[in-house]
Amino acid sequence: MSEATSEVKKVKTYKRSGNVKLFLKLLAQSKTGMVGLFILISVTLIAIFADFITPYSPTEPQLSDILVPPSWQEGGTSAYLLGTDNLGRDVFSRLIYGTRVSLIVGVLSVVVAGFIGLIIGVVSAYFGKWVDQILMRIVDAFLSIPSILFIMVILTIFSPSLTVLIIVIGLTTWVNYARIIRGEVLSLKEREFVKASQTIGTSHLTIIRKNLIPNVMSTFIVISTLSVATTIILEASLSFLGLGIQPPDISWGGMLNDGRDYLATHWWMGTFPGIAITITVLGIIFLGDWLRDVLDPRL
Amino acid sequence: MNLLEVKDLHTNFYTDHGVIPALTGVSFSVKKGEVLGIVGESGCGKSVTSLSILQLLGNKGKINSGNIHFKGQDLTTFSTKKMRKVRGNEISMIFQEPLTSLNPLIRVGKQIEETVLLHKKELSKIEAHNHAINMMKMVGIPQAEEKYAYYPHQLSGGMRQRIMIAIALACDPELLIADEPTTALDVTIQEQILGLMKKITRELDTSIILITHDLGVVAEMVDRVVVMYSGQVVEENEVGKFFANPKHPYSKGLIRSTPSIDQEDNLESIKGSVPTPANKPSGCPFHPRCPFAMEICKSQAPENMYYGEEEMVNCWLYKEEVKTS
Amino acid sequence: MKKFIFKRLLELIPVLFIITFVVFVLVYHAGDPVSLMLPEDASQEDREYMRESLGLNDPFIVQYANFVMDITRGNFGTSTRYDMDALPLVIDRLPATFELAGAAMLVALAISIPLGIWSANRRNSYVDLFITGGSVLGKAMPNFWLGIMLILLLAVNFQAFPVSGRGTFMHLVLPAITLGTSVAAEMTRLVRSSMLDTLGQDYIRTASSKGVPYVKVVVYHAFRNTLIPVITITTLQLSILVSGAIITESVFQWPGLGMLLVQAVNARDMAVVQASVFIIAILVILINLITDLIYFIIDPRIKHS
Amino acid sequence: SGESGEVGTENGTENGSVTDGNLVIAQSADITTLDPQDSLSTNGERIFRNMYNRLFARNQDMEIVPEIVESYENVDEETWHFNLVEGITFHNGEELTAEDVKFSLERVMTDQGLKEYPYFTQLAEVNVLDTYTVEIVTDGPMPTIQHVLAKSGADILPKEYVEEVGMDGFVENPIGSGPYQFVSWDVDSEVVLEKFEDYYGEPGIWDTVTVRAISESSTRVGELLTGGVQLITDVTPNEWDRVNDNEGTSLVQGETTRVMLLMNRLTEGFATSDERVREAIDLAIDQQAIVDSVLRGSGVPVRSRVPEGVFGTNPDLYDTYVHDKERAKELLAEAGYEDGLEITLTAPRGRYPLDGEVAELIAVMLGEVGIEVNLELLESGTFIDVYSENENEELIMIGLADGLLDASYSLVHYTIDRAAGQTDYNNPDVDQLFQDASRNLDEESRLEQFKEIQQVVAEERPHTFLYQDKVNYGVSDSILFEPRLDEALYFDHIQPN
Amino acid sequence: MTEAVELKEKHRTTEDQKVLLEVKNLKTYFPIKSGKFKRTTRYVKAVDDVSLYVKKGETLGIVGESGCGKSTTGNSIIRLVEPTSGEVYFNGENIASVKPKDFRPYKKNIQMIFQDPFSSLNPRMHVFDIIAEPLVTHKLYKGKELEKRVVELMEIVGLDPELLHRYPHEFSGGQRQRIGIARAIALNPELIICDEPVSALDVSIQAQVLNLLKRLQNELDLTYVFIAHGIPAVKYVSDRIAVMYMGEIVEMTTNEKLFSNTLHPYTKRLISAVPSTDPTKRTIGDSDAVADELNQEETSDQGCKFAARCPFAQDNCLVDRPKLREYATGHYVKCHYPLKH
Ligand SMILES: Nc1ncnc2c1ncn2[C@@H]1O[C@H](COP(=O)(O)OP(=O)(O)OP(=O)(O)O)[C@@H](O)[C@H]1O
Ligand SMILES: Nc1ncnc2c1ncn2[C@@H]1O[C@H](COP(=O)(O)OP(=O)(O)OP(=O)(O)O)[C@@H](O)[C@H]1O
Ligand SMILES: [Mg+2]
Ligand SMILES: [Mg+2]
Repeated sequence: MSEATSEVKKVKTYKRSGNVKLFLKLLAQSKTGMVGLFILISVTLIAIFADFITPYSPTEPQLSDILVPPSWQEGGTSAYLLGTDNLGRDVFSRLIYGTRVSLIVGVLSVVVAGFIGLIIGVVSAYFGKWVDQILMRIVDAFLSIPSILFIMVILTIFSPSLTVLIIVIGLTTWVNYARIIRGEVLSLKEREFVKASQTIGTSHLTIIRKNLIPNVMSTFIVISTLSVATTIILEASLSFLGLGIQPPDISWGGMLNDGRDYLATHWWMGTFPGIAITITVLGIIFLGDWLRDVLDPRL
Repeated sequence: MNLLEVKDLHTNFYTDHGVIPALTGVSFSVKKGEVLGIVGESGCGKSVTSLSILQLLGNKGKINSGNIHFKGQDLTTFSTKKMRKVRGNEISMIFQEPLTSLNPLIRVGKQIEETVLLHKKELSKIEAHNHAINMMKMVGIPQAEEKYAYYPHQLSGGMRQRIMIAIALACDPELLIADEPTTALDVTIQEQILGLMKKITRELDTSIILITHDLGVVAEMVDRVVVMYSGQVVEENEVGKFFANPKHPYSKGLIRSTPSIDQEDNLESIKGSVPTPANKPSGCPFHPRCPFAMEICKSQAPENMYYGEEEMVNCWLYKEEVKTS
Repeated sequence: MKKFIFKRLLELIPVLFIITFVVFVLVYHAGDPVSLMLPEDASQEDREYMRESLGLNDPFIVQYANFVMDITRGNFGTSTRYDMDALPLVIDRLPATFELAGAAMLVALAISIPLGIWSANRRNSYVDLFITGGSVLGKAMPNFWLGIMLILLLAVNFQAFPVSGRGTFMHLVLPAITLGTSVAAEMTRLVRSSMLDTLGQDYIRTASSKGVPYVKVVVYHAFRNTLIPVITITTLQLSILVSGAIITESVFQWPGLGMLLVQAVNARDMAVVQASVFIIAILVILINLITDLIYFIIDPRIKHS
Repeated sequence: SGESGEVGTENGTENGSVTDGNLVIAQSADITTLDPQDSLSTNGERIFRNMYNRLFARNQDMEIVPEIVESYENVDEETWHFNLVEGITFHNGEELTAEDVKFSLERVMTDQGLKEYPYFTQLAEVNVLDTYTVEIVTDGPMPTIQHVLAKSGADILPKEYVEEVGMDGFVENPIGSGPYQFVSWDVDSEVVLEKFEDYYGEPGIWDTVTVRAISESSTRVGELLTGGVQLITDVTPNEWDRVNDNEGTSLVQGETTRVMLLMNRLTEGFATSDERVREAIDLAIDQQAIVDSVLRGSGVPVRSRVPEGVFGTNPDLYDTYVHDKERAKELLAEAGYEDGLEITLTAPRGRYPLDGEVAELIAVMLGEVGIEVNLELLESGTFIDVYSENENEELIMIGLADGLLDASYSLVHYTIDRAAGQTDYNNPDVDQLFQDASRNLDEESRLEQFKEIQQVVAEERPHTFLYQDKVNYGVSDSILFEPRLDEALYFDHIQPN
Repeated sequence: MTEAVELKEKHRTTEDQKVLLEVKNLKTYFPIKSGKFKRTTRYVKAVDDVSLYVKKGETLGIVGESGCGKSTTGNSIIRLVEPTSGEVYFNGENIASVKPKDFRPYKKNIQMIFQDPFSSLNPRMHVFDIIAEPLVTHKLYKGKELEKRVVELMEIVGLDPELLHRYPHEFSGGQRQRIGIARAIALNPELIICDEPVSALDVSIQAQVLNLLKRLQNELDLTYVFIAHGIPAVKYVSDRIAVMYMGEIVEMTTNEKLFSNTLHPYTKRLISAVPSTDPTKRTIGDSDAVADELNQEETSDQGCKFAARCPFAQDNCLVDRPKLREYATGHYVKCHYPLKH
């Protein structure tokens, strides 16, 4: 008894810091992680408080102020920090509103995809046998059709509104989760704590809920984070094909696409959304990579 | 003269989570033809010691102070290039996990041959090939010519470990460091591998540092024992004397908690567990677990106390005793 | 080995079946090419006639059954846009796409392997930071953006390369770089982490303990082992490659499958869409199969199991 | 495809002044077929015009002139005799005779699957009178017969050859009698033609002509700027400066028959069934501002669908618009919408130049008079689905062109049958006027009938007209090029400079 | 071959100890599926006709080399893997024939302790949740009582109850194994199968855990099946020992008899390979031991599986497979020519 308690005391002093504190400490150690988190928080705040930040309506054309260059360029005015677009709308204001849509699309479609992928991955690996066979053939099929193809075809059926886009991206990108989660669960299921639960008589559902899902969560979070970045880029690519968010909704991809015909003549229209995408994606990837290091279960 | 002399070795790891002092003053020596055993529990620095000698600590590990004299020369002053000539040639190493220690994509024979070609420049390719096959025969691999072309996964654990030994001995090293060479193996295979090591090194007059946490292996194999605890050497003695009369409370605890076939009475255990380097206790690192701990142990680390030619203990209990002897 | 290939091919059947179904359901609902084929002024009767003659008025099951039957005969239907068989139309485009994808893959490999290895070996140095940062940037940059920029800069301003089209080697350079960059970005990260993983393996330590020079450790001992996971993930990059190709081909007017597909989707030319999706799926699967065969070659552990 | 492969540095610095008898043109989309009778696209027409011959053609001023017709005679109201030019040979050396004409016209008259078919339904019979004389019998008087015979559907195909190789074989390797003959077609990439040495008329001036399809606008401009091509179509306004400022290239603007308009739903239950609302909408929109701002002048405000240059145009309604916000508000109030009105505007995006932007502007303009617009911007394919299924609500924005260059083509939209389900415009007077005009062989009175229809329509507004679109070509200084209203290209009208 | 072995001793020595667990002719084969499209070509006979029994309150040790089927035996008893054939009587009931979904109630009475203290605890669960899991699953306690019971269990295994809400990674290996033990005893099982519970632990900790297990056996009247490959540890805790070789039990008897009166050549080989902790009694390297690992691969389907490695093998050893028989009272051996003493 006494020997054990002394052992215990030591443990106590050793890893006293709670999860949150540890998390912050680890964050402080990683510069890229900090940068990533900072970017993501800023972008999120911008998205939330868009209404308060924007100086102009992002959608209302202003025919008298068409294609005004950014304020520091010749011909620019301080009224339009980043210039105006071909309908005389303030690029800065649009950029800020675009944050909202881009983030929503990025995050929600990842939620949809993640949910489907997680369930299918876990179920497939845990139950194995024919369940696995069937689900994996479906995954194979989906995997062999690049998701952008899928999305292109689906979007010819439904015109790409925000909701449609979220669902469609979600429905076509879940395979990645399913595949990775399945792999993870396959090895997890051989771990002794799962067997321990089985020897106790715990039900499948509880085992999945308590033993499997929490343990794939870190992987899940990491893929999800990185997927948000991919989705933002995907939305931009879809915009290029005319299948992204449609006006009057504003997304960075849409702006970038509107600006692409103006790249040679009015660079600011397309460049700023491009930069916004790049910075955000950069931030998310930094954060994701850092999470990958931190959430590694071996920690 | 001692073949190898390690003096007050300090090795740190510089990780993302801070500096880890893995070795805090390790000293011992190995004589020509001798088998030296290093025992200690997991995490006490046995592997780091051996890797320090070969300077294979990776880019995070660094020897901070201390010397390693090998045949009179200080290895810590060697350039990378010079050190490469020592590795696998004069000092070679066998690792614990024979499966992961062999490159899975290269034929085992080739892996032996590579060492030969590296260090025995005078040999032609064919000679090196033959030498590799001879080595395989020497470590008791039947049909060596055929097995030459096997990949590691095609061999059993014991066979793989034999290949490791063949690699290690291919260039007649003067010192062989075996880091838990049999921990992953079954007893019967362990018996053979240990027997093989004993036989070959006796023939070649190779000195061995045998790292293990199995006191049985120590008792079977070594001439002298070095006990490590938490990054330092706490006791050193000739093997017979060590088992007959262990000095350090940790050594005593180890021996008494090791079950053996001849065991009659109950096992005694050491309370608590090995501290990690990051949270090493003050004073004598063993004091929280020590049944004889005194006040001084908590605050002040004992020095190495020599009470014979090569008999050392690092414990306050023996301060008086050593002085009087 | 033959057995293995056979089994894999057998496995294809259910997968292809699922694909036909999914594709068909999509296409069935994708609406009607007729209105896109006729001018805005066309009357309802004209439209109705067209629809009937294309068999678009049959019930779902009939259409699906016909579809599957036709496919087994290699008939993907007639392109409504070109009034030609869809399959040859698609197959004609393959060489161009292979050329682009192959060149892009070479670009990607040429960038990612050395950089990945270099940064893994200089972990946490500035070199590493720079390369990792660069690869993230490469990933973050939308494909069409890079393409247009390259055209503006290298083709229009410096006139070093032709703007668009396919033909000479010079035509290939910009599209290959555009497409290759996005793939390289991801692959650099993969090579790096795979290399890091490998460098932490016991056998690398063994090699060092034998006195093998560091460069040889990396090149001879680590590289092949690094490749194994990289190959797996490279095949997963295929989808990046395909979606990248769709965009890149459109930007550079590269007459490949991607462009055909974009046009077909825009025109609701569903026979072509079906055929392309199908062919792409089969290609992806075949490439996966080839990957597995590559494993056979480079990983003896599989060969003997 | 080697020509287009020249690297800019060799060729481009001089901006293609060295054309070596090779002309390269880039248009925004590819042709979809080489069968002239199964295509209604301008892109196709640009090729067919040079590969095939027709009985009639339009000159640069859109006047109909005989092409391979030596002389013709209107025997009676329903019968026409055409004497063909002798000695015309197809690209395979066979002679073009009345049999070929009969074969070609009968094909397009009878094969419902052909896209040109609807225009030829009024032809009843084609008879061969002798080797060089054809008789066409129409179903009732047909004032538009020459218009129709000047369409690509009336292109003359070689009967024997087609019968020999079949239509599939023909499409793969088409043969016409025009000044240029087919060399190759890489789908979605380029069509290559070469001079036909045995052309019966003036031989072609270009050795080869390559027509590339480059959908990406900036890429197209890039090719022009670097001398990769000499002529590009569809230059978007934002690129104009690039084209103009570049040494060696310039912008050429041409008219089109396409008029952008809003279709109003007059159907019961929609606010737009009220004439005052429709007028208010028209008054709220400042057509000139749209043209001047977003379009940068690339359009002409109109109040009719029949622009200048098309037979039947009403000059009073051309280059004019109404704009009066105050009056619009009054009208809305009168109609009972003083508290505002909400309507849905469906518009395409990416189908016509700057269509999305224009729609957004219109939404704002309507907003200013108190009409709140739900703007539904749709991708081209989806848009056209909504349009053809008549699924739109109050307003749908669309561009309508005139393939016949005759007002009958456009004005049929205001007949009761045609409008049913779409605008639901129902004016028996207009209907009657149209029916009369379509059997009227007297040009003068027919013109008056058309003008009257347009006047009524401009007032009753089943359509709210926006502007006549212009097309913008980027032209290398190495060639001389004059655009045409029908947007066709006669390669031989493009002269080396 | 599946002929039932009569474990006669059971009938003779039941005066004070009843047989809690009896395994008869247990076989567990794993199909080897080749390729990906899976046709079963061969079987790994992980457990091949094993019979044994455990009496209430005793510890039966199972030793053998790695891969000989020790874990599979344990797993088959507790139905973690489904046995291919054979009977498992627990308290006289054949639990091997119970349908998998009806097996749950028996899980209360048989528990398991696993080898790897790192992987046997769910890293995402609190200690509390881990120990409470069996209690919650079988709906035995709730709320405050549950907490009381968990605290009690922690005290029993020598853990500070203050650590209730810690995660496993915050514990050392020895402590984790204690958590695993607490979980195993939570349901007051009659039988605990310990699958190498100390192999992954440091020497000094091993003794702690072995002593704890011994103490709990006394206090809670537990019965153990103690699986290990380290003979000294098995010898330390077991009352009787079964030696396994390639899926079969080759010898089974009481602790002392196994060492004093070894019958099977394999057992002898195994014992002699254990290094002694006395440096004066060195044996290794003195004899040229047969290259075991070579011959091991060359086992045929016929005859004694150990024959190829056996120094005493006779001709018929290669052909006839021996049966497990009671050579002396309570001393079972599977050998044609047991060693003479
Ligand atoms: N690469 C490294 N980075 C950081 N810390 C390390 C590294 N290698 C070893 N250490 C630390 O050094 C200490 C000593 O480790 P070492 O491997 O020498 O132990 P050991 O005695 O060999 O144990 P085992 O019996 O488990 O092999 C450990 O606590 C470990 O955490
Ligand atoms: N799920 C399984 N599928 C296929 N083969 C298996 C499975 N589990 C075990 N085996 C095989 O059955 C044999 C016996 O395995 P088992 O784990 O019971 O051995 P063990 O005696 O416990 O060994 P160790 O000491 O290594 O734990 C081995 O050859 C093993 O490879
Ligand atoms: Mg070690
Ligand atoms: Mg086991």
